[in-house]
Amino acid sequence: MRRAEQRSRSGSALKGSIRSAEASGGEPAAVSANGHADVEGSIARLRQMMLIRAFELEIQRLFLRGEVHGTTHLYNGQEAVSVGVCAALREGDYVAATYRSHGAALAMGVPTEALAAELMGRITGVDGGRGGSMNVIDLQRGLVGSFGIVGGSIAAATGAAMSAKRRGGVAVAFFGDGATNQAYIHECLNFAVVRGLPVLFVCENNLYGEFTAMRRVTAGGDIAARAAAYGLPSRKVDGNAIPAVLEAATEAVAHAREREAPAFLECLTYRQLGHSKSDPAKYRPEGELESWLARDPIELEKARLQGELSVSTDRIAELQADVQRELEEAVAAALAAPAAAPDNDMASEYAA
Amino acid sequence: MRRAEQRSRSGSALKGSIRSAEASGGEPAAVSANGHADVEGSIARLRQMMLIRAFELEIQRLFLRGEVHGTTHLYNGQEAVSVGVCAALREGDYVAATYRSHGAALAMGVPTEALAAELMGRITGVDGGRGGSMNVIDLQRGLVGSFGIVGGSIAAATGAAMSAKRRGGVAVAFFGDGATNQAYIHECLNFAVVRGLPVLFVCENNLYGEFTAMRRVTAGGDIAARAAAYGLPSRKVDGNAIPAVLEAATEAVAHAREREAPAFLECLTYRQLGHSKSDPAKYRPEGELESWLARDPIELEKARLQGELSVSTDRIAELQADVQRELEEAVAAALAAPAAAPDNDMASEYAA
Amino acid sequence: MSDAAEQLEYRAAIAQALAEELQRDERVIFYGEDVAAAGGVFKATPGLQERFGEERVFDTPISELAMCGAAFGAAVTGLRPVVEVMFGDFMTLAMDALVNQAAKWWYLSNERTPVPLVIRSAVGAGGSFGAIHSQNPAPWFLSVPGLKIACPAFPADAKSLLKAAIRDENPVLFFEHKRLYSMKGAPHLASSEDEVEALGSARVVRAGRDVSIVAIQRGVHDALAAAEQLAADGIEAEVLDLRCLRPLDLPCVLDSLAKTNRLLVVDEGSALGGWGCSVIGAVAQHGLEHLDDVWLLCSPDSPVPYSPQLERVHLPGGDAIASCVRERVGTGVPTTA
Amino acid sequence: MSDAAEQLEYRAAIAQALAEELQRDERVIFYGEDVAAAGGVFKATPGLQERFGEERVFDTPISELAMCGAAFGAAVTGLRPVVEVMFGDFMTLAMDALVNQAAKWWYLSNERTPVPLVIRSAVGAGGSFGAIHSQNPAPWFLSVPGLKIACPAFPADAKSLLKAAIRDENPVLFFEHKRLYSMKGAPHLASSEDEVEALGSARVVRAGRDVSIVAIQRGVHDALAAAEQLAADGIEAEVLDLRCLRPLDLPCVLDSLAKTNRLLVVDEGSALGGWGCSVIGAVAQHGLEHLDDVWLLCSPDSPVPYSPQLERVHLPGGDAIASCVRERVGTGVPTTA
Ligand SMILES: Cc1ncc(C[n+]2csc(CCOP(=O)(O)OP(=O)(O)O)c2C)c(N)n1
Ligand SMILES: Cc1ncc(C[n+]2csc(CCOP(=O)(O)OP(=O)(O)O)c2C)c(N)n1
Ligand SMILES: [Mg+2]
Ligand SMILES: [Mg+2]
Repeated sequence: MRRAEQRSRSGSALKGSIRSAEASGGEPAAVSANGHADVEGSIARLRQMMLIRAFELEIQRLFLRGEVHGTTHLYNGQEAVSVGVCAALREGDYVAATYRSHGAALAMGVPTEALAAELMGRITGVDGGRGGSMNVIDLQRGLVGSFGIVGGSIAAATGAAMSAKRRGGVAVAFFGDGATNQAYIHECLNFAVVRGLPVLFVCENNLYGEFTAMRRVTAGGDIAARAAAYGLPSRKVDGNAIPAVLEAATEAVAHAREREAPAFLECLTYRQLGHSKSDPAKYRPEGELESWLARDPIELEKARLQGELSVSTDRIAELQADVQRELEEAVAAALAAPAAAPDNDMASEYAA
Repeated sequence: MRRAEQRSRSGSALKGSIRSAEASGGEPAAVSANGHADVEGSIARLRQMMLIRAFELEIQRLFLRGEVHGTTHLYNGQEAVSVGVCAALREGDYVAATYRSHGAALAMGVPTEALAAELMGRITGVDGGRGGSMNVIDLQRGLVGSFGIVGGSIAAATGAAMSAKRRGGVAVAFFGDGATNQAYIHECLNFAVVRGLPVLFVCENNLYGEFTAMRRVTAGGDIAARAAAYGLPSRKVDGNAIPAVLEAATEAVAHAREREAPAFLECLTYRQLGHSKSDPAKYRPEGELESWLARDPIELEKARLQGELSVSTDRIAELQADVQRELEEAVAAALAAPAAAPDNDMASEYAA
Repeated sequence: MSDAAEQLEYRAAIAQALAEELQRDERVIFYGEDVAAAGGVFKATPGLQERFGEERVFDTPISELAMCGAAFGAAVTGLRPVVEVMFGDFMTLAMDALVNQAAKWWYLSNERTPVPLVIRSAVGAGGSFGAIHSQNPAPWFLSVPGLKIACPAFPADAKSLLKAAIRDENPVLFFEHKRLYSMKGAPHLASSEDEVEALGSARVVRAGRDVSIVAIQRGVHDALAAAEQLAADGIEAEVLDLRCLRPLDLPCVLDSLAKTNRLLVVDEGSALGGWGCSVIGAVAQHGLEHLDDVWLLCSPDSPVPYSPQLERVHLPGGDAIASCVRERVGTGVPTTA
Repeated sequence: MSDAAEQLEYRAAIAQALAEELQRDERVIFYGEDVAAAGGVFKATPGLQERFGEERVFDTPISELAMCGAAFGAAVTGLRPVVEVMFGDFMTLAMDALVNQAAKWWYLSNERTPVPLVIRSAVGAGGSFGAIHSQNPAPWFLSVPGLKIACPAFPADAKSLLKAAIRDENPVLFFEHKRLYSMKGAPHLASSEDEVEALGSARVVRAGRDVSIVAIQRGVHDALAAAEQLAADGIEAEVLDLRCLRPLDLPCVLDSLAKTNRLLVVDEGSALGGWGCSVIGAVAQHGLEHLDDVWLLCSPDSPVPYSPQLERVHLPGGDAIASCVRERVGTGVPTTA
């Protein structure tokens, strides 16, 4: 059978989707109902960020070993955005992501093994090896897809919001700063406002579109302000601080869900690596990378947990080890799986 | 030969393009250099508006008589916009218009006869009868074209501005309120700002896109404000008051020409007839049409000339008679011309 | 054929199909520019908003890309959107959502995620609408795996194929020819009122032995008119209405050819790269042994002219069909099988 | 062929053609996403901005529609824009400007206004780039009168055809196959260094008498490899490189067929509606008498898969060409003329 085996979603309480309805069974919140800091939630989100980071580093190695093909667009440095936003979602909500989507996919609960296997072209890949890094799709987990076309995620989420609206759900579009100069964002912002659609537009402003600095190609220079002109709530947040992202996303998602109306979030962040696997990113001004590494979202959150929330160093080390174990098992399983093969790929052109 | 005969641009000083470099040989201005009101210029512009109005009414009749085919989108009520804007242009500047373009075509100097003949499918049509009402093209007179695709005029003018920039020229895009929700406007506003292109974006906000009220489909509701978010000068003017349009356009054109940068103008106006020849426009709220007819741009300008500028009633009546004569001659000549015929239409697919 | 009282107008067939499917399935929604309050510029969709409410039937901004992209997003998440793109020429603006998303998701999701959406659009020339309101967009999409393309010629087919398209689990482009909206015909061709034609089957609309004329949309009626003329000359033309271009019912064409050995394809568009050229290419690959003669009647290599005189000559019509058949087949000469 | 030192790399051919035309004609400008400062994601355009300045060679926002629409506006007003659309798959977003404007203006202006623009784009599969970065957009545009489509297979043609495209007065889509950028070959095929090939002429790249293999881009090299294999079996294949799809050099194909009577078309895309299917359709119309056998080797009806294993089987390659020819022609059997 060519269909990817349906994977169990059980296992470690911390594994899988970061959505709060699953992680804690309750409402999404940076601060729990009784006003106390949500320590376990924060730890789950930190773990998720650590997993994404470890995953990306592993994919880089696997690419060099010839196990991952074509190209990849890694997410290092932006983890707080998808983890923070997805943590504000519930079961039944949707996410549409870009080609830089491993973070969003993992945050939505795509199993690590199934994602790794997809990138390695294995039959156990979440899409049977047909999609690859730029085309990860998993509707069962609310991932409408990863979109190879800049801006494609935006319309997909807008449409998913038409469905979600009937069930009290919301849809999130992730996209980059570069996508804000292209057709989809404009038509969809307008469409979503006019139609009253519960969609959250999340711009991950990582300062670059490929090799081009955002400020060189973005008229007006203020993405959130451009969005605000369509008459929807629009905020800019520190995309490297997961509490800030979670707070803003929670507010925006609540707005979308309750008012049946869109909201816009610009998350200021940084792409720590080159655009894709072939880009050494030499065009960055000196010191820029370093100053952003000093604000690495994972390190920031670790420090906050250890400081503000008094989480022990041991607990964090344990998390890291746990993540590493999960990843190693997942990659080993993916590597052991058979390659997607035409025998297993009796494609039928149409759905029946 | 299939090419349209090159028409003479001489004749009555008042005939042809309303561009000031031709009409008066001087700089475009509502107020002349010495600070006195530009009476003759105002009269020329009033005449141009009257000609456009008379032309549209005649086209309506010709349509009913079966001499004009397909469909037409008439300009009645919006004359002050294209006449006011084109009066701010010079020889060598460009205009790209919509399918509602008879006004812009006449204002740019397309001969009345050639335009009428085009709409009647005559061989003497400005495009030999190949284009028709929605596709009037006359680059020789700076008319990049009429665009049947909503928004198409916007990119065309943006590109024309790349050419014009080399020669100190500017390009104007005319488009409707409905076009501001579509892809072209967004990408081109951004592109023009980023590239420093001398293009003037003129939105003719006539309150409707086809049968749909602008406010029902325009998020935020404020077109000029949406444009301003791209960081370019953006103004709203009374599109039925030609002095206001001319003043704003003159300022915007000067900005575009001197700073090599775009500007945006939203002209508030009203489409006095239905969207196209088949639309009785029953969807308009009661009294709306009447209130706008009371602010008819031609009547307003007549009143101003007769009042403020002390132009005599006789002079105005003369103008009207002159316009009528020009139109009748043009239509008679067009009617007398042979229909475009395949014998004369040995189309070659490619330019050599 | 039934009498005039029972005749169904093409535009009414569209409205009925939409109404019945909206009624039948809550998941169906319908939107487009001026389709709801005004009932469509071709008056094919009046009354639907009143009946089904403005959450399910609504007017949109002029945003073809968002409309079709959102339809994709809605389709993969459980709705069954039907979108009107007013003129087929405007499909250029929505192409990305249809080609790079809608057509791809079934395969890329490893056949887990169907994409049940329909894009309706008015296509074709003949009304002096000029070059940018007269094209048939089918060739732009014909090569795209995962899409279906329907192009009904008769009111009954317009209804049953639109119903089938809405029930289909795949993205369907549904092209309505402008010169057919006012045409009337029998309300059903299928055996029972309720029947919905499967997408992808052609139909022999006139039997004949001397030449097979393959057409779609308005061309079918032109071919039928020509066949009448030709019959008077003793030439019996078989007329095939493809009804769908993708999937293409090649067996139906080959069956006819096995009998006639001569193929004329009538395509309103131009020669190279058109659907007609492709049908001939498919026939040559799979039925070369049946082919004694094959030709294409189509438009010259130019955009569609505005002037009615030019447009009339530009388009292939019934007379042109009849005369080229006479020329190629000869008058009243029996076929050599 | 010249020795390695004189070999021209395909991507260098692109850069040279652009540099020479930018140098030759002030009206030529070149822009796209990351083409200027970075020299292009396929490294085909390095150094041009330094040499010609940022008014003539520049990076743009990610705005394919504005880029191509503005190219149209610039072309009709005196410039000669060359635009890079990074991947052919993204042409969907720019289609309106190209089909509804650029392709129409020459005709609509009554043949007064030429539209000299070039859209360069990297196309084709074979690098595990997945379904949305591997398509060949030619079929989407093939039916559009007024457009030209070039698709060079060799470095020398890449250079001379790009120069020709830039000098052409019409909108030209110039498709560069991703698997050719690193290919090296003779620096010119034309008779003099300065010569610029006219768009629309095919070339026989290998003479043979038993079967004509028609291909473009990467497929030409696969066909040549297959022809070597076949020669060992006593089958002499003639290999034709179309070089342009529109205008199509049908006479060249028919000449070859008059000799071989057998036609194989190799098309990386899928069957129905592809350029290969259209070429066969054109041949059937105009050269049926030459056709003893005709078939198409192409991809299955699905998007391009990501997995290298799946993609390898998906695409027609040299071995598949050789084996289908052996099967259809027989081994070492002399042709029946
Ligand atoms: C329509 C389209 N144009 C161009 C590309 C090529 N491309 C891929 S990613 C990219 C940059 C996108 O930048 P941004 O939106 O900021 O996202 P980021 O990569 O920074 O996450 C470009 C130009 C594409 N995939 N789609
Ligand atoms: C891309 C596109 N979509 C739809 C249409 C059909 N259409 C023609 S005019 C029009 C309304 C345009 O409204 P607006 O921009 O306000 O201009 P107005 O007609 O009021 O001058 C529409 C929807 C079109 N021509 N092009
Ligand atoms: Mg970015
Ligand atoms: Mg309007």
